[in-house]
Amino acid sequence: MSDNGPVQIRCPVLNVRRVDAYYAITVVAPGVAERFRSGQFVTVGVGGDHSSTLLRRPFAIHDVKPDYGGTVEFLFAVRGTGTAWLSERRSRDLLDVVGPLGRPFPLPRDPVNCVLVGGGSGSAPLFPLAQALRRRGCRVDFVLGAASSDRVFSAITARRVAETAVFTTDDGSFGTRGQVTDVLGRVIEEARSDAVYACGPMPMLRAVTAVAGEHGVPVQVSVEETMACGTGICMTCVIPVVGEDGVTRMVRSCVDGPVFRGERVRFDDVGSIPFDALGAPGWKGSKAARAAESARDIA
Amino acid sequence: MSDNGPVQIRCPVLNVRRVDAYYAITVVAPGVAERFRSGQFVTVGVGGDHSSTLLRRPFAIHDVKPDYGGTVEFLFAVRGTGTAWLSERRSRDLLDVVGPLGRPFPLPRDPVNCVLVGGGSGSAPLFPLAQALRRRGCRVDFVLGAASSDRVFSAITARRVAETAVFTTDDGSFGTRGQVTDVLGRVIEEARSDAVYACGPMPMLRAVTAVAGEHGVPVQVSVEETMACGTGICMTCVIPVVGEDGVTRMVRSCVDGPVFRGERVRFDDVGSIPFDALGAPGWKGSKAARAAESARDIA
Amino acid sequence: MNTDLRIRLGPAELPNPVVTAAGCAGAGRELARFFDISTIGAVTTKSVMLEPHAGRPAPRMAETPSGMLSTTGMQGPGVDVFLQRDLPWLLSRGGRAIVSIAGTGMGEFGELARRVSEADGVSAIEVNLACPDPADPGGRYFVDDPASAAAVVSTVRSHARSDVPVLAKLSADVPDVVELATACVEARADGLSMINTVRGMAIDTRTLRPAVAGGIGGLSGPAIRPLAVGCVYRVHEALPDVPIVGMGGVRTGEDAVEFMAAGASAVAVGTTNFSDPSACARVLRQFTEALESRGVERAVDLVGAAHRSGVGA
Amino acid sequence: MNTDLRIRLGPAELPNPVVTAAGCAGAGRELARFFDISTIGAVTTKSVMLEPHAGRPAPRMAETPSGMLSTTGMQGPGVDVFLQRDLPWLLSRGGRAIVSIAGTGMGEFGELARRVSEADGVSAIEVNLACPDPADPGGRYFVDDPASAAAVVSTVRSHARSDVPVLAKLSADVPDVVELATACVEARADGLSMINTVRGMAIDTRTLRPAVAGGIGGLSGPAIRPLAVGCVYRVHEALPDVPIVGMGGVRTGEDAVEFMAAGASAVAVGTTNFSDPSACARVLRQFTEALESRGVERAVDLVGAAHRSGVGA
Ligand SMILES: Cc1cc2nc3c(=O)[nH]c(=O)nc-3n(C[C@H](O)[C@H](O)[C@H](O)COP(=O)(O)OP(=O)(O)OC[C@H]3O[C@@H](n4cnc5c(N)ncnc54)[C@H](O)[C@@H]3O)c2cc1C
Ligand SMILES: Cc1cc2nc3c(=O)[nH]c(=O)nc-3n(C[C@H](O)[C@H](O)[C@H](O)COP(=O)(O)OP(=O)(O)OC[C@H]3O[C@@H](n4cnc5c(N)ncnc54)[C@H](O)[C@@H]3O)c2cc1C
Ligand SMILES: Cc1cc2nc3c(=O)[nH]c(=O)nc-3n(C[C@H](O)[C@H](O)[C@H](O)COP(=O)(O)O)c2cc1C
Ligand SMILES: Cc1cc2nc3c(=O)[nH]c(=O)nc-3n(C[C@H](O)[C@H](O)[C@H](O)COP(=O)(O)O)c2cc1C
Ligand code: FES
Ligand code: FES
Repeated sequence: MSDNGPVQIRCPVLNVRRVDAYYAITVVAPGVAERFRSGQFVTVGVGGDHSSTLLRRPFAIHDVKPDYGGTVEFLFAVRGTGTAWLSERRSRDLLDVVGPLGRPFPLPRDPVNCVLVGGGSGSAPLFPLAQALRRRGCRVDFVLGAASSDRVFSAITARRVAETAVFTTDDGSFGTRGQVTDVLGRVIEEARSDAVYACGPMPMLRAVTAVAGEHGVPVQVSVEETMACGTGICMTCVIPVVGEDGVTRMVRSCVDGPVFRGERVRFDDVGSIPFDALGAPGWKGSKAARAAESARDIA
Repeated sequence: MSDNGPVQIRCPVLNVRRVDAYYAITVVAPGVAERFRSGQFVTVGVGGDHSSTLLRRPFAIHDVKPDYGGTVEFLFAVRGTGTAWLSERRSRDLLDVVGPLGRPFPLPRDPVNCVLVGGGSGSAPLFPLAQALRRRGCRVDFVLGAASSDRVFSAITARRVAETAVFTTDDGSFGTRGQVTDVLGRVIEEARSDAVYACGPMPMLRAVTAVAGEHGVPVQVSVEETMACGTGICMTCVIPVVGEDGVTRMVRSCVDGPVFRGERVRFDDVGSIPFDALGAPGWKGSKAARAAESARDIA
Repeated sequence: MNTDLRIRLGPAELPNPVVTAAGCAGAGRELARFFDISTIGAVTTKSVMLEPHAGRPAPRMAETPSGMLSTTGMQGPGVDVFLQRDLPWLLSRGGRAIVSIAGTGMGEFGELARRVSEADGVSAIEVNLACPDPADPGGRYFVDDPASAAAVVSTVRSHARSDVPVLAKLSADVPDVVELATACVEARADGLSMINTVRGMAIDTRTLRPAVAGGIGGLSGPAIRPLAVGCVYRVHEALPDVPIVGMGGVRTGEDAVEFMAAGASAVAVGTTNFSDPSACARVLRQFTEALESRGVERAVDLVGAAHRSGVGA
Repeated sequence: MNTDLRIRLGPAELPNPVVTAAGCAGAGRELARFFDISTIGAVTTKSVMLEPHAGRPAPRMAETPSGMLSTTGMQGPGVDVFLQRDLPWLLSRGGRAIVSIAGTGMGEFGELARRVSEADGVSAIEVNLACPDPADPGGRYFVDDPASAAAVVSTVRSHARSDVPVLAKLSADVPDVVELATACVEARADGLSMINTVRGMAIDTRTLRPAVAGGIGGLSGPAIRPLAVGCVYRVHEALPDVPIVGMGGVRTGEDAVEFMAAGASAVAVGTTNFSDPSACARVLRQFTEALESRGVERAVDLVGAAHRSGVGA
């Protein structure tokens, strides 16, 4: 109901394109487009009303345009049932879209130097981020990695938008053979980066956070946890994150994230409940911690 | 595997047409077309591989043509999930079709006079039957009934194929107001019919059987029971039918039918297990009845 | 037509029978971004415990045919935060609250019942009996044993304010749901909610490991609807005067009709909130239309219709 | 790759693990029109009773989300006809037979076991324990009480030829499936089949009456797969040496992998035969491909993989 909150709309597909190993779908979704800030995502119902696959699929918003009142584009690789079904959509089909969801990338106030690190489809949300940073006068450098050349995301756009763009592939079929973290340190040095933004699989985010730490640069990571609802009600997407108060909480990556400060994410403990997390088995919170809890609010 | 048995094929949709209150789908299905005999039906998977609606939907075959190696047409009214999904198919979509299934209409050896009685979508199988009868030199008369004019099936074709065609509608919007049985006796008299064929809802079949009996004319009825498999393995489609030996059995309408001799169907007991049916609670079959059972075979 | 949608759960009256299921709607705040939560019958809040709980490790969910497995382990901030932050917010938006409570033993259940019922504006307390019974050597839940379930209900009933109805939340995968229901009603439950998730499991065929941490998860969604409808039908047959909140795979207004015909007085939407955040409003609209098209003037007239022949046919 | 698909159910060896589920494939004849039934592991025949049975009234089925409810009541011509007509036909086509038997009491179970195991060529006997126990005042099934189930298994075992393995068919909606399984194995079952259909219900919202005659029906299909996988996993954990035939919603070769990883030695296809008459052949093909793509050389190596970490990952 609130104006900044997400909306749910049945929106017509404008077009479906193949882009290397990915599909790009553009939908007409004015309500989503006008509310969007970079780093946010949409969830899409898959399979139709009588589908046996109930859960919505989350996708980072890759682009919004003012056409037709507002369009939203997302890119995806076919992984399982839902993405296979999406890849078969045609223009004018209707999609059930909810968005924009999640905490966006925080933008620096000043025109600083930012390096954007993406892995595979995780590069998607970095493109609207790059534009937003450029609009603020920031220098943008890209480091994009993938398994193979056809999984490197929008290399041409990256080169156009950014000061520099470095690519890595696991098989060496494009750019440097190796991981994004093999080149990230050098890019940070050369570009004199003030901030790192990263999106991709958890192990990559962890490694990127480590490299940024070594260089004393703050890092914002966007995680891709499995999500049943995307709206904050199911509690299936939690990861351990250290709060401002130093207390670790199991926070929802859909509404408290997907963007977090890298240093705050307890990467080693993702998939478990750290013993010192608020409410962990055996945990005994002080009255103070509990009072602090009452003061916090839902994002 | 046997050459006369049904086949299962993924067949392309040739076209989907609206015909009054019905949809007509034609699929390219050579294996089905070449085996088809009038009265048989197909079952169609609905909703795709990840649909929550598991069961195939049965439809009478309305027409087969030699085009493209053999096409099959069926007509249907949108009733629920499955037919709604089917109505949205477009040409070149693939449908999972099994057929031809069921016992066909037995055809008379001699060129006798036949009246074909259909109710609503139950008229579908009567059209290929009419053609088969005409090829044998039979006289064909049609009595087609429905709720309203847009549900009367292929009136024009009926008029073309048959000597006479009489129509009834519940609301009087087309032909005579009333039921097919209101006019059937007269048609039998005037056409000097030797045989009646009927397809439609159970109450109609029962009434038609009664009228045919009054006129001393044999009647073949085609029933539309709900069917989970259509191939004879689930035992959900049974109705009580009296065998040649006078014993009532719960027989499968998908493989032992859908066509039965009307007099043999215990219409009053459809939906229950008659106390004297083979194996009914308390039933005590003689050794002889059991021996007879061993001799019977699956159709 | 002016359909009367009101229903009663013991002493509580709700404006209509569509509520949220516990743990599938938070305390209403997130869903309020998609529809006006004051329009639905009530929000059943996520089971609240006395202390903060971090819940279970990830992965916490897996999709299954027409359902999902989950194991969230009742993560939550504890009753203090709930009473100071979540409940007031819900009431301030005009919402009605059915507060689900979960305890680790009788003492906690009693304290929760007391504190929650003392808060103003609570429409009902729902007792989540699918909590491990510390007294059971096999680690079974209270709900698995009618006597333990009844003991919890009795404790809650005696600690809760007498004008706040107590609903016992039952599971389907118990030896005998009618026996369980009867035990809870004899322990003075004002109503029954059913069903909770059903124990199930999936193996991730890529890793060949259980798909949710800990192996066993709770199955929910339309897949379990036939189990839920069966429980509601059998319990209503045995205890026709006890109000039931029916749930398990409600997706549409027709599903609500199905549950009410089986014997439910109210119907909760759970997993469907995940797939459709405006589901509750849609189900209420569809349900209202379904009554209108059948000419049913009062929602209560539908309750248990499948037990009587000829009703609404 | 030359994958070794052979599996054992006690003394019986099957060429591969894909079999049909009882009551979902007749005696193989109808499905043989769609694929060569000698290629699959075995055909489990519809539960045969001593006398002819007419089964239950219509409507006998209703579609539910990713499942169906059915109540056929074990209609069949009786054991005489089965042994004279159906079994010889199946064997004549090179098929292997697991013969499911259903009795109204111990006497019938014993006689069925004797007669069926005396017939040549029966690979195994499966004991359908989901039959009403005449000794139970509440009309419960043998399967609902471990002692009754064990008594039936013991009777069948002592009447059956000793080289014919006896499989006990278990249900999921029992108080404790591991206790039940253990009781059956102690009564000398050579293996276990699980799960049978789960009690459920649907209301036809047009008529507002129960959708299948008699109200309660058996739920089957992918909807119940998580329940089935959970049972197989827990029973295999408790009884790792007992062969299990896993079933409940198997639709694809990946589903077969899931059941075997959970602990099944063989996998039965039930309801999916209704929706896809060539399903067994397809599942076997997909399963074989799944093993090949994982580099698993012997199907038996997959059995219980989800209980060991690191296998096949
Ligand atoms: C915030 C967010 C943004 C994302 N953005 C993108 C994007 O821009 N482009 C893109 O290609 N992918 C993106 N993903 C991953 C994408 O959601 C999955 O690829 C997709 O859900 C797979 O669905 P499926 O039905 O094909 O796979 P299935 O394996 O059939 O899915 C089964 C279940 O697992 C979940 N799941 C499977 N893989 C993933 C995964 N990698 N991450 C999260 N959930 C998963 C599904 O959502 C579903 O609930 C994003 C994920 C998140 C959480
Ligand atoms: C042998 C036979 C031939 C048929 N031929 C035709 C035909 O030519 N044209 C036509 O329009 N209809 C025909 N029917 C009826 C047709 O099968 C149903 O209309 C269709 O299955 C409805 O599916 P649905 O998903 O739209 O309805 P839903 O109500 O969603 O279906 C739910 C379940 O009930 C079954 N079902 C629902 N209505 C019927 C019905 N009237 N008869 C049998 N099963 C039903 C469905 O198959 C499905 O299993 C025939 C039925 C049979 C048995
Ligand atoms: C993610 C999740 C969390 C749940 N949490 C609770 C809970 O805290 N307390 C409770 O009583 N039931 C809980 N449930 C069970 C639901 O309230 C409901 O009984 C069950 O999911 C069946 O309804 P559904 O199929 O509509 O989801 C939860 C279910 C899910 C899926
Ligand atoms: C129509 C139908 C008839 C069945 N008949 C029997 C039977 O005769 N004996 C038996 O042990 N199980 C019977 N079952 C249960 C199946 O063998 C199987 O255990 C159950 O359906 C779960 O598997 P599925 O989901 O693959 O169908 C029947 C199931 C159905 C749907
Ligand atoms: S996905 Fe449901 S709370 Fe985050
Ligand atoms: S529909 Fe299955 S036996 Fe006839």
